[in-house]
Amino acid sequence: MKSVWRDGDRVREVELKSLGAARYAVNIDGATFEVAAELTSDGRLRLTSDTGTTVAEVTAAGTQRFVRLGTLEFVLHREASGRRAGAAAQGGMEAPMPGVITKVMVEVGAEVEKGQPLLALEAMKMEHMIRAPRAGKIKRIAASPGQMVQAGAVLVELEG
Amino acid sequence: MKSVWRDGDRVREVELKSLGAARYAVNIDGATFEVAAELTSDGRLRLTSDTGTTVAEVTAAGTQRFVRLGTLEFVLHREASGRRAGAAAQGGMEAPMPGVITKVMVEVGAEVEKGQPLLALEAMKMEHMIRAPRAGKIKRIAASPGQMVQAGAVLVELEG
Amino acid sequence: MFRKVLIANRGEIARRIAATLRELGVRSVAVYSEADRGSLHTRICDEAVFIGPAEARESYLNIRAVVEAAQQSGADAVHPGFGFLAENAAFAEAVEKAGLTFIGPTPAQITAMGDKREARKIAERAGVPIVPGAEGADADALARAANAMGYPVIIKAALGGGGKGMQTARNEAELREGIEAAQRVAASAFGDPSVYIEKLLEHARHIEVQVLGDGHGRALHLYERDCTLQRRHQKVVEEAPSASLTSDQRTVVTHAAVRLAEAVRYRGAGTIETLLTREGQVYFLEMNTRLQVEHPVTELITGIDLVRAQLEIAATGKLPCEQHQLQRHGHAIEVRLYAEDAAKGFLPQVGTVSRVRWPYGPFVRVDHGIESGDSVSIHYDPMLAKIIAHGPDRETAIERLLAALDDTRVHGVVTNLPFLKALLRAPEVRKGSYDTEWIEREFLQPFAALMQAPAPELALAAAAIAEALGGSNATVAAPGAAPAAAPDPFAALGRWRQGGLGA
Amino acid sequence: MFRKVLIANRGEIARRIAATLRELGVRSVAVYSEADRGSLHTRICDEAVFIGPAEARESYLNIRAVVEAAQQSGADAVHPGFGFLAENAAFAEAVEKAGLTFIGPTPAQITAMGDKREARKIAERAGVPIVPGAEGADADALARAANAMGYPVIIKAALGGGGKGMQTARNEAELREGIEAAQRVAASAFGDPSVYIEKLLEHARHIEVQVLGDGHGRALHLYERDCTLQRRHQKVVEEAPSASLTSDQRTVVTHAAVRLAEAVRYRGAGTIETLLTREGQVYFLEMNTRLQVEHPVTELITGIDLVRAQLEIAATGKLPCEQHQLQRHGHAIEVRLYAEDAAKGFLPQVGTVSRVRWPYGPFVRVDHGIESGDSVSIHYDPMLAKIIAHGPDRETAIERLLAALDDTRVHGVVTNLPFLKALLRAPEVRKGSYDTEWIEREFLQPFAALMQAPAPELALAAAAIAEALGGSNATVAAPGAAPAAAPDPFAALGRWRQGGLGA
Repeated sequence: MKSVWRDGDRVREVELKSLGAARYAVNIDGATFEVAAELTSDGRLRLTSDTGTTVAEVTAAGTQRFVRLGTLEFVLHREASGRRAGAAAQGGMEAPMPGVITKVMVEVGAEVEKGQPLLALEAMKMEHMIRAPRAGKIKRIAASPGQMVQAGAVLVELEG
Repeated sequence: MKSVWRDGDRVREVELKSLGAARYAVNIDGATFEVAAELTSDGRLRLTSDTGTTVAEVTAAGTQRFVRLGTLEFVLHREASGRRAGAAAQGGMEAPMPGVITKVMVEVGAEVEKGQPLLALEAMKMEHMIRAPRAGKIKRIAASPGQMVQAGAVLVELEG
Repeated sequence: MFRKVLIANRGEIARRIAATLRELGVRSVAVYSEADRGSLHTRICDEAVFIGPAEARESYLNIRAVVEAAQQSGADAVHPGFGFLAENAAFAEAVEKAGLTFIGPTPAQITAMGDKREARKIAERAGVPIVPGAEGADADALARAANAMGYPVIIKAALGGGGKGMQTARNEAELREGIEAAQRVAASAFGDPSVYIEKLLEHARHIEVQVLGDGHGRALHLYERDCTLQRRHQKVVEEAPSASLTSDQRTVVTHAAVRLAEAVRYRGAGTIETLLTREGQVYFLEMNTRLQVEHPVTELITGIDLVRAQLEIAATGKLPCEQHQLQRHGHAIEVRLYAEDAAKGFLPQVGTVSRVRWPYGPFVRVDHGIESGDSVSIHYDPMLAKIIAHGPDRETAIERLLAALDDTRVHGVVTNLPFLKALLRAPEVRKGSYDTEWIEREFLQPFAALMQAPAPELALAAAAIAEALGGSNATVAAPGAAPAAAPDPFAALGRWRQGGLGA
Repeated sequence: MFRKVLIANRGEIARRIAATLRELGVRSVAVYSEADRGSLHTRICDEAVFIGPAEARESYLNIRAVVEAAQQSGADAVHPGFGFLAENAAFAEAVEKAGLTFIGPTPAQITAMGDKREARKIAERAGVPIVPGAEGADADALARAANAMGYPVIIKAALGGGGKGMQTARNEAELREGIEAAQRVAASAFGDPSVYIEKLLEHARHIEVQVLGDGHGRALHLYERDCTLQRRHQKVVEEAPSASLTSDQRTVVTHAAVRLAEAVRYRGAGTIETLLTREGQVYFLEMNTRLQVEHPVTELITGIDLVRAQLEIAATGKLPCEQHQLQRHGHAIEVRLYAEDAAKGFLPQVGTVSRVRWPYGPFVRVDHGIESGDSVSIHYDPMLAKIIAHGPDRETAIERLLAALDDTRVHGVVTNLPFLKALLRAPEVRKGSYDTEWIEREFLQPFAALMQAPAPELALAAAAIAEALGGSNATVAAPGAAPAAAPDPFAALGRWRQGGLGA
């Protein structure tokens, strides 16, 4: 079984092959290792590899997976299979969280530089500046002051 | 809807009549009062009667009902409809909890006095003495030393 | 310091010890029986090792299984907690033979103090007065001794502790019945039927002194605890300091405790239990060679982590501080929350604790061993939690503890929560005017009567309506918006809600 | 004392206040918006009143709705907590006009101190040195003033507080952009766009003094707190006492604070915030006329319940004790756990906190406002909890806090837990060698780099296997039984696990 995970800015592929008896061959980014996995009575995951045994705890929340290993916490994102890694590079043009647009600083057609402030978004009593991820020309602005936007909503499109 | 509840040594009957709009006429042991009941979004029960509003919390565990009213806690037992109140009066001849019989102090046919020790039961590292609830003659002994018994198991029967 | 410590215990005390190990960066290893698979203490330790069937004798009391678990896990030390093998010299010896450190006193010290008859002799030699008593297996001889010293007397297991098997006898018939019962419990619980008797000092208070010894002849005390509120010789409320000790008496009893600990070159944490009579005389009762259930009240008033002190003494032989550096601050009080029906002779309860809410408060500490969904089994002690409050004075600490108990919810298993609340509301407890027999003598009967009062009609209505609505599983409770100036629906329950019992 | 108090707040501080009310036997009334239906603070109060839509302006900031709720519930006093209406003089006035007691200072005191420009003048008159600064609506004039005093400067909302809207400017372009942004936030958050600028004192520490005034001209201080560890002018770690104050400096700053509080006949709890420069000079920053988020560290070292003190001053005008009766014990340190992505510019996070485990330890306090299943909404401050540890010294308190953070699990929403852990493990923090700009100047970049390291393969394997087993919902975590002498699976993560950042 293949799955694609976003780990910060990285996209990582995991291939899981059942070897029977609750053992798996795990291939991550090309390297393979074996893990024995036991689901404990209280729902934890006991993983034994050649480096020892660890009990993990995994909680799903939407596409996020909160993974606790010992006292360490990691957050991974499950990508829909086939999703291209490049999509995330647009980041910064989407609303990072739900909020209200308080200011629009550019107009369609304007040439902007990398890092230039485009929009201000207020949420949780803090102002967040949306900046251009790269130089380019504003193709579309999908937000106006006072407008409430959802997380992930595309606010500005850039061309060039 | 009629229900029978054991409240300590008492057996109490509750008759609930829906008056619509989440209002009920409640008859308890012959006296009637009205209650408006609202199930809150987090599953609590908000009860309004002519004495005010209280939010109750009810947890079922077998036939037990743990009822919290404000900071007060009550435990009621739901009786199967039709169960006779008299049955509980035998109390004391049944194992009060699971455990091991450590001593049998009487024989079948013996005349015993009220309060006389009949059996010793050990559970949770404590010894519990089973005593005669009234004077009478031992009709049957259903336990022997070393035997493991379940809660509610009849240990001794008394006649006369 | 150690690298990895196995905790040879379960429940709240295993969790308590694990918290300090985490703080010191020491890996913790839990052990668990079949009945404790997945239970809280296994979930919070770094590792967990299965040691056998549910029966304690086959698991938590199984020396071989526990020592093997320690070796298998690579632990370099073992903390026994309290109960189970904590005062078992053979266990301490087996741990040391396996090349591991036993976090506690030497096997010889455990043996000496574990035989309460021997301990009395040691105390006497150290100049600590002991209660008149007699020992031996011959019931006739004990009866003669009891007649000579005068009833009432207490029968105690020679190798016992924690009140288990203790019986009070007010006449010869009770004495003979009590000796037999105590011998049975002693044989079953401690593996030795020996008992001894002591004159029951009536109207006395239970005062105990926490000591720490370095094993080389130096010891210090961490003041006293007052555990006078007992039922059937089992402590239910513990506090520090004692409200009934004069400053001079405090000096006498703490110095005697240090003298005793130094005389035996005591190693680790221990408690010297004494009785304070109405006349102000202090008598030695016994010494417990382990951490005590009620250790949190001492921790709160001194700021000393007793588990950390135990670990440091075991690892380095060093006491946490000098006697003169120790200060105490305010007053701390603890209750033991048990799964038991207090109104029915404290009958232990088993089942699943389906819904729990532990209390919160800025000066409240909760040492618990269960969470919602955990079960209480027949196999072990039914203590669910200790709830402890700290305050500048006794009155404030009690108020805080009561507020915490009002904020506590345990549904699914009957607990002694109503008993504890009524106890802390009793005027005698507020005034501090009670003795070790007071609960049984004066409190239990009115409490039982109170518990027999019918439940308010609203409780029955709530149960019936919850059923009608298709779920008896309403969640957390909190009274809702009351109309302005509405009469308090609990006013009719005045004795319960306001002054409580005896008000 | 009051009979019933309405808590005009939500989350952990509402729960905190309710705990003290319960202790005093005072009924508590919660208020809640549409978004907070059934949330924790409504569950633990005695009553709960609905006050409006999710938007704070329509509910928690809606003076009329809150005052009506107080009247409707029959409350005789209102506690504002912090944030929302806590420093709103119009609210305090409306509460008093409704015939209820406002638990806090007088409306005039709130107004005077709420205008930070006015507060600077009061401090100056009381003989407390103030930081050089300038005020006015004219950006050009401010720019000239900034040029005169020299960059960097800070732009602050005149009626602000809690770091909201604060902007640092290192040159005129940043100043002009910052003034605009600050004015927008100020207008939105405080209803007034006025801002002022202050010279940024570099390499300074944030020291604040907790005071209590009786409203009749008497005040006492409860020592200082050190809140130097800030990011974007928002405190993340707070402790008491300050490790960087000399005894003489402590005397100077606490006496100045008392002088200021007495000069204005201050009523209730307040905090005088100051900056301590590298040269040892103390400058007044502002006075907060309310309970502070970080009040628990003061409570732990003094044993004084600050909420209780507020209630008693409001009810009786009496301070809890005399200055000479106050003692402090040990060291306390707090972290603020936020739903925010620290590695992505502290971006606030929203969602459902599906699984929470709050830490346990004998000297650990957790003030939290959520439980498993509760949600974090866009509408309010994303602080989930404060985790506080107390110990005999700073080193022990930090160790305890770190152990508590390792014992904390919040799944479902990204939190700043990794940030807090890395911060407390940084050698600079352990040594106490940092200033208010240190996090941004030296810590953030290596932290972000650390967070960009790939997750260990085992984490990916766990996620994939959990999915393959049909449930990504494994419950509480704890490492299981490791084979004896097996290599630590986390060894490869050394920087994370051991010394942490910078080790």
